[in-house]
Amino acid sequence: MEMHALSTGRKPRVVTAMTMLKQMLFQYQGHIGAALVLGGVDATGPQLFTIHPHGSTDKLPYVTMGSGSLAAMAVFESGWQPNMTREQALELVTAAISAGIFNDLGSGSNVDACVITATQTEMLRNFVKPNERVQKERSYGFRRGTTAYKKEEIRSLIISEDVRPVREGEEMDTT
Amino acid sequence: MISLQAHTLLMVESSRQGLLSLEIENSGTAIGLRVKDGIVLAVEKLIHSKLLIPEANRRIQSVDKHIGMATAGYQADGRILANRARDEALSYRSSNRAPPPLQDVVMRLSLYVQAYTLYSSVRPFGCSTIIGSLDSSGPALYIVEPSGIAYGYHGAAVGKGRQLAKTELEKLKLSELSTREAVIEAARIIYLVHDDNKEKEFELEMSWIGDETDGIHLPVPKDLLEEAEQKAKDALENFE
Amino acid sequence: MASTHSTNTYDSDNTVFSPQGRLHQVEYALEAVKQGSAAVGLRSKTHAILLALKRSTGELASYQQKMYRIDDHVGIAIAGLTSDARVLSNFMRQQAMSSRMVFNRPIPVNRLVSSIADKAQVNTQEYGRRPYGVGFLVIGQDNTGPHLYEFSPSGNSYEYYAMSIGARSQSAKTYLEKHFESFMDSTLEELIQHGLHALRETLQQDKDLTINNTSIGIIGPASAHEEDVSDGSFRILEGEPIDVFLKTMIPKDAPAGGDDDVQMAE
Amino acid sequence: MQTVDIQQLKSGEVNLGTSIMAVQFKDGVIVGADSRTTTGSYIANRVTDKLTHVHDRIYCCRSGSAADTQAIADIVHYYLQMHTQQSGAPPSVNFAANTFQKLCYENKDALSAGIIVAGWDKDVGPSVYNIPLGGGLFRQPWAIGGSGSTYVYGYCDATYKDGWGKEETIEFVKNTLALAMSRDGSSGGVIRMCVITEEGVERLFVPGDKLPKFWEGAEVLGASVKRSDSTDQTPMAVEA
Amino acid sequence: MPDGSFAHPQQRHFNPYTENGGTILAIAGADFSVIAGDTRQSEGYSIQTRYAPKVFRLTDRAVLAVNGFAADGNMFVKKVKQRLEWYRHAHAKDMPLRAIARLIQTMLYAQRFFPYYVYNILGGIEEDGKYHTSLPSYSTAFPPHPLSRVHWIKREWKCGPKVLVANTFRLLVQLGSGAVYSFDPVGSYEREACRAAGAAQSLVQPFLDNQIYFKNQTAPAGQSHPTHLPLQDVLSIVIDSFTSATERHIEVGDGLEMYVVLAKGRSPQGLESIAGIQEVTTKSDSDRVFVIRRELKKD
Amino acid sequence: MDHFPTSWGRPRNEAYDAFNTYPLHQRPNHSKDVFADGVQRTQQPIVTGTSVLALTYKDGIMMAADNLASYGSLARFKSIQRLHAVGNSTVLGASGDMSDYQYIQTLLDELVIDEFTANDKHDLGPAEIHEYLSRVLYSRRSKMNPLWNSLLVGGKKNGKRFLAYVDLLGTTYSASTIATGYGAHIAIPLLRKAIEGRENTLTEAEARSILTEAMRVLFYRDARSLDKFQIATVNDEGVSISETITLETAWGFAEGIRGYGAQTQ
Repeated sequence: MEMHALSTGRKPRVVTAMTMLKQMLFQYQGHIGAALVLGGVDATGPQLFTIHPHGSTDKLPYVTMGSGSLAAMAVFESGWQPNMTREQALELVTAAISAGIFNDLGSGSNVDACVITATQTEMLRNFVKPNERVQKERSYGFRRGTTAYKKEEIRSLIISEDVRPVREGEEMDTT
Repeated sequence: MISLQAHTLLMVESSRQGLLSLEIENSGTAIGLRVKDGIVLAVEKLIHSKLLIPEANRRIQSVDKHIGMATAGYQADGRILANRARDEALSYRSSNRAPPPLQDVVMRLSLYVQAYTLYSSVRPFGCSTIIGSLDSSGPALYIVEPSGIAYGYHGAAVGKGRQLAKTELEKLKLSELSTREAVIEAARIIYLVHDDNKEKEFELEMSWIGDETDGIHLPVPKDLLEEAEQKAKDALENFE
Repeated sequence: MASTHSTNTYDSDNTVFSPQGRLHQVEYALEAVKQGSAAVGLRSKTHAILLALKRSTGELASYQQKMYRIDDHVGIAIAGLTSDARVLSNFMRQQAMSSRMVFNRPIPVNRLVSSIADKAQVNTQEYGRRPYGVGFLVIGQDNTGPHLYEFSPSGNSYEYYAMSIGARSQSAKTYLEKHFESFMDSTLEELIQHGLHALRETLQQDKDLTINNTSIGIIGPASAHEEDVSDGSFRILEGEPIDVFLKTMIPKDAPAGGDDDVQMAE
Repeated sequence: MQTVDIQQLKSGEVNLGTSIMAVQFKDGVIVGADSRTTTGSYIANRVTDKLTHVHDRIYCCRSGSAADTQAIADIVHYYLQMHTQQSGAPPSVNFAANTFQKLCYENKDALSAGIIVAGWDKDVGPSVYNIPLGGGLFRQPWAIGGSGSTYVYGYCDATYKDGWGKEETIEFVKNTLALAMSRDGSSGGVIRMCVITEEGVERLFVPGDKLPKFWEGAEVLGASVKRSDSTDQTPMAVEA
Repeated sequence: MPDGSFAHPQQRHFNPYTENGGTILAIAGADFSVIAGDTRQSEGYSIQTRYAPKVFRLTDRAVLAVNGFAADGNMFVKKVKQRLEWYRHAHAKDMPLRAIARLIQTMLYAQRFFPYYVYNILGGIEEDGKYHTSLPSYSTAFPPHPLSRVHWIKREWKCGPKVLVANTFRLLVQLGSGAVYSFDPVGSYEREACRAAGAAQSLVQPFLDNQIYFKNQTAPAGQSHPTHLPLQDVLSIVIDSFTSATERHIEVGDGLEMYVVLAKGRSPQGLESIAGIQEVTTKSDSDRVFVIRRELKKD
Repeated sequence: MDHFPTSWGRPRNEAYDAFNTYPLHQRPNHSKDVFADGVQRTQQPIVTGTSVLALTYKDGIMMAADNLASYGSLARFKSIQRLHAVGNSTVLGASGDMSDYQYIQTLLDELVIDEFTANDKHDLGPAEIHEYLSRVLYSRRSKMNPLWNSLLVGGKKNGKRFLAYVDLLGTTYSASTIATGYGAHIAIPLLRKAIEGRENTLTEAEARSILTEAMRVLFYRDARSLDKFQIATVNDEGVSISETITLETAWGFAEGIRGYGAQTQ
């Protein structure tokens, strides 16, 4: 993409990325098991695509992918409206991912989100953390000497050598 | 050794006699009324001990949703016959996917009963059965005798007081009565028949199948039963 | 009763009615029940109980088993042939377990009783079989409350407020008939007391109810003297634990304290 | 017949189960399609646009593997652009169709694609080409394709008439697709249509809740709700 | 049903088994056992229910955990329970633990050629314990039953030439020992101190080997590892096993059920402070069974 | 790990269906089982019904199923009922093979008549019906001749709500909201979010609208579903099964969509 941008001298479009991806995936006939959601904002406005492993694409106002895609799509189908605000959209996306986290075994842990506007991209890593690890009942530190050993051999790894300055006077900086 | 024929006759005959004597001990009269739009069954249930729980030990049983039966005679035999009738009804249902017409059930049941008159290895059933139903072709009422004989009736009576009950039934215009009216008449007849014997205590047990029950065999509701009993008692006083 | 019919052609075959319409084999079976030691059953709104008199064949012999647990909600007391009782009680246990296996529900007590009654009926109708020589009192509880049934080898079964079977059971029955109207509202302790009084009626003159010869079977909530009762399931009390109940009995020679006696004194 | 056999699709591949069609009329052609894309029986996209622009007056309708048909359409789109640049004139529909056919035929083992090409050109006016699964090329006045088409051949044969105008043809396409979508589980969603004439391309849209309605089964459901056999009756009461 | 497949009706193979996820484990202590399982039931990538018990009380001294194909598991438990009921009918007492273990092996092996696809772990109290002479301190939360059978013995101390007869009496109680039996689907079984089975067996068993058997842990010079851990430690290890398995295995989670079986006469001290603990013992004079429930993560 | 008895002694295949990005509805087929020919019969569902949804609410339980029976991908029968009242406190909902479902219906109808003729107030409630069906389905799977259904049994008896699942393998479970088939993937996330923790406060009207919303989403996303469905309710008043309801659907946003990539016209 970077190369493309440099050679055309323009900001790349989302469709361009999408086309490159689908052509590559089609070439590999599904053997690259990548299922992607691609989104971005370019000169033509906000864009959302899905790219399936065999190279087919969809252009839609709301998309889901992965093993939790059915759960997430269910949330979209009952909650999506046209022209949502940033807050509404973020809330809906969080709800959709959460549906996958709690109902699909292939999904879990935290919600990452990414908000892309014409001017900036905001990565919201661990945006929601509904599954914090609990405190363990015991601590499992081991006493020194727990691991058995057959023989003990201590070697010095410090190699000492004599360094003789070539020139007199100035000391070599060895720090 | 008696001949087969003689033996069979003997057994059916003895069964009848058995019936008579057992009735004296155990069970009272049972009647059935086939009227315009339904069936009413009524039983004079003699109470052989006051420790018995009222209404618990029933003599009227359901064979299918729309079929009911009452027996007079040996209680245990009556239960076996009811089980057999249920099996027959259910087998008809599973092969025809439709509620069984009474005639079919009665035919199969009477063959079963008759088979018990054929062999020296078994004894005949010690009970007579009144069986009634209501379906799309209208009401039907039969008596199945221990001999295996089964006839259809408009009014049926078995048991100890059957002669008097029959006389009373014949006085009614059964085909013009509604099921509700028939309940009143049935109660009156049972009270009358019992009064004639005046021995043990008895309990009136009644069931009906009609439009009011949606074609399903159900016990006569408590309020109607009480009304019928009251009217029966009143009628008895006037009669005397 | 057997003596009135002595030996005749209708005796040995249960497939033939006598000219009087009787089945002599069945009546002899009923006689076998009457030979067994007595059992009494009573029922209130909350409880159903059984009491039975255990016999011992001698000093060195243990007392016979008179009661069997069928399931958590059903128990029986027997009078008659113990071996027949074992066959029938095992059949009942099978029925009860199959109900739990197929429907995960305790078998309705009336259906359980009907199932053995139907089994018994077959033995009264077919050649080559003999009727069972045992009678049961069955107590149980289900979603229609506590119940008491009598099962007899004739294939009959009835539900009662109170009933007795076995030797000299008529005396117990007389007691029960006199008092049964008060049973429905009795406490468990009162019910047991009535049961013991009734059972006592079946004893020979010189005998008494003891912790050794008496079994009590209970269904319903625990009394103050019981432990380890969950959901009022069936339990059999024998030995030491029944002492407390035996002590509640009113001595026979003393006035029984009933209203009837007071009225009779007038 | 071009039923798509999913057996030939790779595991997890996205499939255009599809009902597609194209009909030529006096002034142009109308292409139409449903909007359902499935993986197994999951609808991966319910508002797909299966009408793919390959040139100003030439569209194709795609059925089969989404990936394969998209790749083919993209290639043909590229060829036609190149062709226009090189020859300075828009390509004929025949040329476009032949390009499609070549790709489909020469890669038939690797592809599962059933494509209808339709458009308008200066030389022949409106024309419709059908390229079913093996990669043959057939010119037809009307063509249907995709899994849904099998249900509507009879309807098309019985209904289509030569010489229709635009409005009649639109109704025909709309009705045919609605019928196919109502019977084929792999088709559904909305109807998209393009009217391609010399003047230009007009997009038409029928939302999923405004599809033409046909017979949809009895409003009163099966025999299982018959009153006379209802079970909602309380059984006989036992007052213990 | 794939599209168009009716042209060549394809024969679909019926697989009578599935796997419903989850994990179970049991650990035996000196005079107690802990038997635990999570409560998630899943199929493929779906959670069918967040609460389906996998651990069942059989008697007042035996608890069975089953894991694998849920339908087989439930059926198997039901059948074991019915066999135990027959035993009760015949013998008027509960079946001993070792007999239940043998019963389970027989029942499993009977299905050798169409196995119950379940891994069983049986935990409880074995009737082989030592007599214990210290006075157990009963807590007020779980007082001993007044009828519980205790033996009063007169103790004598030899003290030089004199024999002192103590005028104090001490409680003598036979303590059962904690036991765990593990089974494979066709009935191979053995008695162990601890065992994990199910989806996260490969995660939990090495942990138990390390923490219970002290595998790969060298004891400090001159010391040895304890043969049995105290109940509190065992409960902690069980909880940590499940919270960890929940984090690293997708089929484990939602809820945790831990059954604790205490030998008759062993003090339940320490248990009463556990939140939500529930006693499920049916008789007084017997070993005692408790259930502790905990939430696990639900993702 | 693969503990399947039919896989014992065979190489393990960790990477089954490695590229499938959608939930797997089936466990791997061990079609190379050496016993396959001798031991196992094969079968497949022919005329099928899709998901059934159910939930518990304040006064009882509610169940929904659409009116479609499919023949492969053909929408073959569009006005069949997949909800069935059993006695007066239980409702049965079926997905999977419709002929097996009809067989189950006749089994249950016979059972209900048996119970009726017993006349003793011991009629079967939802828990008993479910237990019975579990036995039937499990024993049929054990004979390698399954009844190819996923069934939901719900009801209310003696003030107690009941809702449980049983399928062709005899697998059972119970939860406050359950769905079969695609519903388990698509509807369950919505239902759990709406129901869990609110089982005792949810009103009938709320329950109805939750189910309707879930049915709508299913119609959007399940290629074997129909926009016509029924709702069964079991509460203290007994069982009632609604008339057919037709879903309202939204498609407006689709009008502006062009192509699948760069296309704009």
